[in-house]
Amino acid sequence: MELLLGVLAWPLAILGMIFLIAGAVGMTRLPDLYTRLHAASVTDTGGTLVIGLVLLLYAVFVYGSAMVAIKLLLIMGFTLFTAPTASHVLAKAALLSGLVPVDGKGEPLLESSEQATQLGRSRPDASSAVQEKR
Amino acid sequence: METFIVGVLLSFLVIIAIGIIVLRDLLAAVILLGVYSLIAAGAFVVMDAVDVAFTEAAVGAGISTILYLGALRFTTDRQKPRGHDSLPALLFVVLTGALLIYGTLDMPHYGSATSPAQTHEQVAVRFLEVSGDEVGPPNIVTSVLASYRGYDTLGETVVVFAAGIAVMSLLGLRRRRPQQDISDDERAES
Amino acid sequence: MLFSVIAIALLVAMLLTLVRALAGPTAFDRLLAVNSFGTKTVLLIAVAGFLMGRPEFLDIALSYALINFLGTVAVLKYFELPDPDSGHYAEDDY
Amino acid sequence: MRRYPRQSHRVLQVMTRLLVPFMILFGLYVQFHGDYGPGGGFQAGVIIAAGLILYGLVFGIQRARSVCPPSWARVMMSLGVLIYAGTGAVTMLLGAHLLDYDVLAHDPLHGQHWGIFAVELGVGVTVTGVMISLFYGFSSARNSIDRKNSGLPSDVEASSTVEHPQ
Repeated sequence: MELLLGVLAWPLAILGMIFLIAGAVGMTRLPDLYTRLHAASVTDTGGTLVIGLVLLLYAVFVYGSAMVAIKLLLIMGFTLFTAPTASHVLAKAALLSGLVPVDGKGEPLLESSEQATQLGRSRPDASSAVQEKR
Repeated sequence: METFIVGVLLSFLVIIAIGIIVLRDLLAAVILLGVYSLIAAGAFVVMDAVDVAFTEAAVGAGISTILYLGALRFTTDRQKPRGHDSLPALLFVVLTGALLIYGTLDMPHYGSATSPAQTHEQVAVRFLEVSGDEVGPPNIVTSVLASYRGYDTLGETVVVFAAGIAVMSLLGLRRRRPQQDISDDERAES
Repeated sequence: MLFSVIAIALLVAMLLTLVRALAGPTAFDRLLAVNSFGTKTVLLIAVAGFLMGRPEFLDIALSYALINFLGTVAVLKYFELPDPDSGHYAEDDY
Repeated sequence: MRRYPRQSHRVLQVMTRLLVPFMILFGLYVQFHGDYGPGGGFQAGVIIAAGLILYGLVFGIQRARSVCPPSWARVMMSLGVLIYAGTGAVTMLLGAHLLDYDVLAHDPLHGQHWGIFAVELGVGVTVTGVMISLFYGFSSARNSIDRKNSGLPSDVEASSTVEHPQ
């Protein structure tokens, strides 16, 4: 039982840690907000889910407590919903406030911040009126 | 292991605090205060102060950010540039800080079994041993707060109430009538 | 052992996130860092509960998972023009 | 970076609709489970208020006001203190000291249970009321500085505000 738990839990935990650290490194190293967002959002949610799964294994098989398991599931569920929403809202707000995405060399991908604002608008007609610079 | 985690979290706190002091952008400072309370709550949990951590989690992450932002809306999010850094002021601050740190040397170590809180007339031991039979709740913090020290908590509730009244009287209590329905997008594009 | 390793990995990730929170050129970068930091704190609190053999602490992690979102939304609302009296959205507005 | 006129966030609205009931439910759990786990009236009040504040931030203050009118919040502020102090008064009327809950039921342990329940409820109601009132107060107070600093062209500013009749 112990062995089985270890065999299941360790790979999951290592996967989760890789997610978390990769996301954090990406957040420090990448050039602009949108790429950082891209690095951080998926890995955060994924890392939380995977490590939550490890904790869930322990909650079920070691502590045998249904309450702990339910709370862990709730935490995982809320993270699964709120973290992507927060990323979406963050990106949309950044576009609306006119933050222009840049590429690896630091060159802007849009002509002006007004274009970014237009892209951030939720109305389809407003966003289709803008095409990218290249 | 717990000591290590607490140490790392506390050093994060110091880094954040220095960052808050250095940054001129008050909005950034408010955002960093959110991180501060996150770290503080983490440290409280690892130190076993669960109820304190809960309060920090509930108040620090959500409500205090909103109140700070509300305050920023009344003023501005840029800090005024400082005139000049005066040397006597710096000396004074360093001296006060050194005195405070000197004062902490007398304090009992973290988790010490011989600290006055543990040994004074065996109060802590008494609560731990008798509160289950006297008051009931398994969470002794609740029985201390609500029963043994009910006067205190009554006072605290009144303080919260008074603070709410004070802020509302500062912000103005006027009622407002409902607005006509105009879609926000229409208004922005008109 | 397992929980200690996860906790250390979380602390390293938190440190890197903290760098972004302090350095981030725009407020959005800081906000992203705070949001991500919140997720990691939720995990750290949960892991710490297991590490100390008292997983009942998950209440706090749960409240953080719920409230962390609120702070992000509040800061983002700060960037909108103040329009306090007209908080009206049409139902079919997207 | 500049501020922008309000946009509606569909994703945020759907998520908020999902999340707010859970926040309030969790607040109630913290309120009534404080005897057994961490938490109590204060934390519960803050969490419930946070749920309503999230609703107000996403759907607009006007809607939050129709869910919980400011007058209710004001009543809640004082109601909580009244519940707390009233518990003390009841214990005094029953012949014990102020806030000595032993006399509230047939045996002391039950009395303590009821007393703690009432007192925590009082704290929770007050804190919820205060937090909601603070949010309403901060969000509805108008100010001119903000518009000056917003950095938008003046026509957008003018169109994004509605002159409201006093």
